[in-house]
Amino acid sequence: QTLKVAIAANLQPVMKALQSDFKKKTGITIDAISGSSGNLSNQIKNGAPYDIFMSADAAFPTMLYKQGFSQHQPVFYADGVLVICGINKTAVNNWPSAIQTVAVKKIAIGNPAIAPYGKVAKEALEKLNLFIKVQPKIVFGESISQVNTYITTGAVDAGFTTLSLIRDPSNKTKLNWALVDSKLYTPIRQAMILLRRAEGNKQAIRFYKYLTSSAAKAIFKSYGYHVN
Amino acid sequence: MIKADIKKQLKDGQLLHINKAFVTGSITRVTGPSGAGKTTFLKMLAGLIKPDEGLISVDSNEWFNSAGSINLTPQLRKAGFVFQDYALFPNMTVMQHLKYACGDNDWIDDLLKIGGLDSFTDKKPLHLSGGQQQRLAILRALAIKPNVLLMDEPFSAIDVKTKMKLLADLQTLLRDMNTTVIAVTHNPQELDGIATDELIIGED
Amino acid sequence: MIKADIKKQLKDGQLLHINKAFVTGSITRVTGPSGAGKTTFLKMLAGLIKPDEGLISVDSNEWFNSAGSINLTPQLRKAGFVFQDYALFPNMTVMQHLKYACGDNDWIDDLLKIGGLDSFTDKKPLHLSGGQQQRLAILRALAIKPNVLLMDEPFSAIDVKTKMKLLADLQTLLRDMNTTVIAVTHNPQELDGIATDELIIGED
Amino acid sequence: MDLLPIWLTLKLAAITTAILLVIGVPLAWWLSAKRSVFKIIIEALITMPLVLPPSVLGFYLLLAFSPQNGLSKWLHNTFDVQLVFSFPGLVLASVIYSLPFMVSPVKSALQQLPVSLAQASYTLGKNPRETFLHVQLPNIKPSLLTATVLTFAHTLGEFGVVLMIGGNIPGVTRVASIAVYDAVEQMDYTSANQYSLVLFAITFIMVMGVFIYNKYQFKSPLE
Amino acid sequence: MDLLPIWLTLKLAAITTAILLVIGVPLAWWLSAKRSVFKIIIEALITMPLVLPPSVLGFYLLLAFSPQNGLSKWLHNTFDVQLVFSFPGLVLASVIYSLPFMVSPVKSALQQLPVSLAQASYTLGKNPRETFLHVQLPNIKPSLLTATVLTFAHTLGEFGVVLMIGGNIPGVTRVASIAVYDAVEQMDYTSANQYSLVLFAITFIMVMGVFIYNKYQFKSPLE
Ligand SMILES: Nc1ncnc2c1ncn2[C@@H]1O[C@H](COP(=O)(O)OP(=O)(O)OP(=O)(O)O)[C@@H](O)[C@H]1O
Ligand SMILES: Nc1ncnc2c1ncn2[C@@H]1O[C@H](COP(=O)(O)OP(=O)(O)OP(=O)(O)O)[C@@H](O)[C@H]1O
Ligand code: MOO
Ligand SMILES: [Mg+2]
Ligand SMILES: [Mg+2]
Repeated sequence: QTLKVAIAANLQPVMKALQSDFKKKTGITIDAISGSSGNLSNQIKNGAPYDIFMSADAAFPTMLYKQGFSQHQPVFYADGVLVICGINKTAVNNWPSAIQTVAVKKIAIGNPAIAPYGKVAKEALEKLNLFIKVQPKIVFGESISQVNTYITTGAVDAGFTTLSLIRDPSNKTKLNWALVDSKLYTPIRQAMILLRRAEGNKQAIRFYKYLTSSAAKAIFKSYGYHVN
Repeated sequence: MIKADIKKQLKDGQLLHINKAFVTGSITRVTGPSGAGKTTFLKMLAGLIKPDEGLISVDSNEWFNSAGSINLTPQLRKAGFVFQDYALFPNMTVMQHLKYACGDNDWIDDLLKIGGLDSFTDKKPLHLSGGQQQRLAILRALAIKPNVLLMDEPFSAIDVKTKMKLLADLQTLLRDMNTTVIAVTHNPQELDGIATDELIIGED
Repeated sequence: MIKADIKKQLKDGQLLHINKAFVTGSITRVTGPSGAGKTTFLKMLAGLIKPDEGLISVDSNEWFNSAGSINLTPQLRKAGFVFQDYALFPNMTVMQHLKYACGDNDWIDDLLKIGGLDSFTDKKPLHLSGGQQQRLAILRALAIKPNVLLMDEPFSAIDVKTKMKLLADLQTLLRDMNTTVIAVTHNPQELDGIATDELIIGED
Repeated sequence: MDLLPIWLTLKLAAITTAILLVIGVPLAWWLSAKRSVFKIIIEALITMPLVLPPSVLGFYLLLAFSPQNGLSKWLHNTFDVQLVFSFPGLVLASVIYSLPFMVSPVKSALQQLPVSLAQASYTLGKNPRETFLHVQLPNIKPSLLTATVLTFAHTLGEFGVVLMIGGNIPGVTRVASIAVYDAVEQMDYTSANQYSLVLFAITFIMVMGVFIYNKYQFKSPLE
Repeated sequence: MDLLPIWLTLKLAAITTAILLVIGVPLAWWLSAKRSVFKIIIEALITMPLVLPPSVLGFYLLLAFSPQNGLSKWLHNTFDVQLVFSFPGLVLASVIYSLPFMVSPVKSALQQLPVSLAQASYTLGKNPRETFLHVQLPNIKPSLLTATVLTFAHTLGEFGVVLMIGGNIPGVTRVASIAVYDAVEQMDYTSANQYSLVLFAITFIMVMGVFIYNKYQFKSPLE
């Protein structure tokens, strides 16, 4: 039986690289199940058979740990970076003023309640006192993946997403993007837990350990994440 | 004078060929075994089924001519038609049936009296007996004062006493209107003494 | 001897009350206007419609008794029934109809000859003419060799010539089996000289 | 419980049903008449939303509605109508999605009317339109009611397509089915349960109502 | 394109259809006979999945299937069967979800058979079971075929419920409709398009097939 790793949607690009690197090193195949961190937590609560949960924050894994879904404290594996991104330049160059213009009709952010990247996007907008102003333009993605879909299909003019989307070599859509000033949002400290059912599963533990190895760190870094 | 010389390939494989002239004002009884094509013949006259080839003419008007590609719609032929299954409109009362067909209220009153339906004007078909339904079907066909009246088993559900009275009244009416009648019946004695002509379909 | 004294409130409001005895081996003609309750009466005899109250007995057996709460199922009564709409099984050939009803192949062959259907054994109802369908309905009812044969307008679709031949054959057969026959008909002349008794329903 | 999604859903269902009555009933009439291979293809296409995954429909609608798309761009520039993430977009999607619920029952009811009914009307000199309005339509009322109620209820239940093209905007595209999903994802089972009960109650009462009405109504001999 | 989701979907649809033939047809028969208020309630409940949002159904199934739940816990401990995020769970959900597609058409077809057919069989001494098997069932074959094909196709298209109780596990619960959604979310529009086309082709061919068959078949006089 293959390992099942539940990954926060922002990890989708980097996970492909992690999977193949791990496979090369150990021969172990991993199935990645992606969703918003909240959605995956809900699934785990209701019995989803996942071995490891890689969240986009620390809150969801901590909640699961407290509820007894893991015997180990959550572990940080990377810090995420928030970007604003769109197909056209107009929306991202000097984005705080650009998104207030009529040229920008729709802005996508992740659903703040379940997608940590959405939560920080909202925070950044609020810090700039922009959230109320642009609220009529905001559409909510179910996860950061859906935000990415909305961006790359051009359904929205701009969206707040992860830097790893930009660094994803398999993404062929030409995107314009800008970093969101890290002072505008609480650091995205991404944590993971080894779930109860993987207790004693050597392969799972191996991957769990691998994720904090220097090899994995290098990969995370190349996708724009901060690691220490 | 109605002239029909038409051919139709029936679905069961038989070829129906009818060649007959009907004198204006005559009453023709059509008989023949079940499935011979009696209903099909009436419907071809009314324009509801298209013959494969041939000619139908009424006085000097051509209703159908396969050679000249003439095929009048049923709306233009306006033949009175009494359907074998009555084809009453379930949503309409007796009165609404007749008003749908014609706007002449005096004529409607006359018809209701002849059919003995004057006390049932606000009843829908579901609440009429089989015989009353059949009489309504006849009245509706007459409401448009047709030159040609095609009737498919028009008296099958009417008991003998009622039938005799109805036939007597109808006969006067049809004579006054000089209507040409073609009536299908299973019962060979029916219309004895009333029919002036006979057509037998499919008897071997 | 079949005795029936039953009451039924019809859906149209009339009360149907029938009190009549049928001698074993007799042939009773049932007539009456459309909607009077002829079909309902036959179905009550067969156990397909439950009377509101009364008694039905066949010789010394009670089929229905509202006082004693007796109501035999149609399966137990096994009355031969010829339905007004034939009620043939569209999925079965002529032969399959008869085999479904009985296992006696010789009897089936006899029936097929009497009904003139011996060359149609592998045809389904859709490919039979109206008259052939009606004959099949009669044969199917006879296949179970019923003591009581209930027929609802059994000859309406059969042309006169065929009917005469069929009737003659049936008469001998029914006499041999000593079957009690109750037959509904619209045509008051039908069964003249064959019926030995008469029941009129709902004539005012 | 926030009632906005419920209202929005009812509004969406009402508008969709109204539109489908206007376009679906004539379409059903057209389909009920003499059949051709072309009509069968059209009919199969109309049936597709009944069986096609909403994610497939949602995917294609997302592509079609995106302002990058030529037609959508033109709509946007000319009429200032945006389809993606908008209520009009949901209406259009719902019309496509619920089309078979209106067309199929009405079509089969029309086909089950004895042909002699229309023929009788023709011999009285009435054209097909008069015949449809005065004879055919009044005699399929129960089917029309069933189709209307099921269309409404089915639109209430629309989920997958809205999930893909709606964007979960409160008051605009956040319909009740999405609100349930959203609440479940947030592990807010109390709200999920409340929304679910409301939706269940509305749809159950409607379905029961139609069934009971169809049972006790004045039964036309045609059904 | 990964073909696993397609196979999984076909397997799910086949198993669901088989189960529904076994339980849906007798259920339809029971419902087609003399109606009572109790039967109308059952019938309305069976119809609910047709109109209820998949998210509502998914939510309740999630609660029912969750290992926290007593029955599920017992099932899990006794038979080692887990329903949530598992293939058996999807089968159960699909059976509920597609039930009306099997039951409704079969039920109405049975009700449209003239009562005299069954009555004729009874007077020949045959009991209701024999009558059902030899007389009623063979005469509703086209409706049975339509119901079977639509049930199969509708199960192929199941999305919302699977999204909530399936969890997108490759080879287990990642059916084609989910694969499309997933591919779209991963911005892998080529795969999304391929899956969509395959699903569209399969369902369209099936629906067309039934329609054409029903048009050209030997027409029973009963329909
Ligand atoms: N539009 C049509 N085109 C070709 N054949 C048809 C058409 N309509 C009916 N038929 C076929 O014509 C044959 C004769 O049917 P028709 O109803 O005319 O018989 P009928 O003489 O009226 O019988 P009955 O006495 O039972 O009413 C049947 O086999 C029928 O299937
Ligand atoms: N199960 C039933 N219970 C009560 N009334 C019934 C039942 N079945 C039919 N009826 C009603 O009984 C009345 C008589 O119908 P029936 O079919 O017995 O008439 P009929 O004499 O056979 O007429 P026809 O000559 O037209 O065949 C009708 O009004 C019908 O609605
Ligand atoms: O990666 Mo997230 O959990 O969709 O913000
Ligand atoms: Mg005829
Ligand atoms: Mg009768």
